[in-house]
Amino acid sequence: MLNKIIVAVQKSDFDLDSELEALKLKTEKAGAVVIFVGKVRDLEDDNLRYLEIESFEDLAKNQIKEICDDAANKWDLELILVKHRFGRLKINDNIVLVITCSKHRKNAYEASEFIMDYLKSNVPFWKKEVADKTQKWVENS
Amino acid sequence: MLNKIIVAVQKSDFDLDSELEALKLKTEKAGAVVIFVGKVRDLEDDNLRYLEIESFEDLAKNQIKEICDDAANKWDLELILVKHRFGRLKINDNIVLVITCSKHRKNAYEASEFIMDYLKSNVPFWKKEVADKTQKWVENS
Amino acid sequence: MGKVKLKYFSRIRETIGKTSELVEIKSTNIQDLIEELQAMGEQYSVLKGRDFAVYSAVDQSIVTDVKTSIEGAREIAFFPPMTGG
Amino acid sequence: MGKVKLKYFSRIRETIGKTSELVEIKSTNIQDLIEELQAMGEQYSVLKGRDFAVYSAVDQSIVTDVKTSIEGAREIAFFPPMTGG
Repeated sequence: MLNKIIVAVQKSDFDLDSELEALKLKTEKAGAVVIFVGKVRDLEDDNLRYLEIESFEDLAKNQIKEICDDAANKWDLELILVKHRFGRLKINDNIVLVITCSKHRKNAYEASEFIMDYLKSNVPFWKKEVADKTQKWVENS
Repeated sequence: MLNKIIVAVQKSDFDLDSELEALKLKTEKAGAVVIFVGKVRDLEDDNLRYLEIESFEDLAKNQIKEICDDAANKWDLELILVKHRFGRLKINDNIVLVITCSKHRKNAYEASEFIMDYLKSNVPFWKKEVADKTQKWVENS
Repeated sequence: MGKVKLKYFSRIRETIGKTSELVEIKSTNIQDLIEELQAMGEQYSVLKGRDFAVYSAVDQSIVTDVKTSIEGAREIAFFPPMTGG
Repeated sequence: MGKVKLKYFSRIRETIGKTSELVEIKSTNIQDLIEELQAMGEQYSVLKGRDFAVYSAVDQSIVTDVKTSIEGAREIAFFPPMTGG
């Protein structure tokens, strides 16, 4: 069974290379690493000045842990890491990092998508887009 | 249409953070980045000493470009990057990097899996596992 | 019931104008609590969820049924649909 | 036909014992070429694909039909199933 679940809700940025190096030490028998990075994107019809992400920190962390446990039960994985940022972010800043590592890449892909789907609507974060002409809370489509 | 396809067949390693920073400059309107890293894994029942990857370099590069073109036609993507290494690699060394970037994450995930499926059996690389007790060419299962 | 800490997030926080407050309540479920809070001012009508769905979390556990008991709860949070990721 | 550069990879390279060679050939398709090469030695029987599928690439284009013409080709590569990724 998987015992390597790493979850963080944080203001600070993350560093891909050091995350990858750290996970490698724990997953010598796994060859597939799927990394999802969600980043702040510019708007279609306005210039984004910044994205403000509000979070209910403790609950968010617990909710993410739960979904990681679910994923660990559903797929054969060596490691799951989820880090979600909050606070004021600019275009191209990283928002979320999801890493899944497995022997067979299909498991890593499926678990990564599963975690991201869940993160979108079941973890207490709220995003406000502050642009030149408009300012609005993002709604799930 | 997508005009950002980056392909390399190389001996040298790649650096995730600098790849991510470089792609961000070209994808300001996209929020989803899916990164697949294939790494050398240890064997189940023997100790891997090294993995030797042989390549038919020019053909490999062309085959990868073709699959990237296919992916670009199938999915709405902002950028595709594929770097595949050859030569002698040790446990946990990176083998392949596939990055897909899109507005909607589903496209990035699907394109990434599609590219990896194709890479496994349609691009001229061959892997030989050299371990303590055995030495054998990897076969596709 | 006694004193409960209420927390507000996102659009609800903005409308009510506070991130949290300590309130003496009588209600024993979420639905009744929302009604009870209406007496505290016009701005609390946002909790009725007419413009967008309103979620709540009782002692850090997300509640989907508004009839869920809140007896003994120490913290109740209200928030609009989550938009993480 | 004339002179063609033959390239061998992986297990085929190991069996034949060369990475490439320049050979004068008469055949006009892959299938005939493999037969023709048998005269050069026992080790070329690996190209018949009895132990594993043998792929070829004519002037850097992977060929799936062994009847494909190789007239005018300058480089023909032989290799086992690919195992990239």
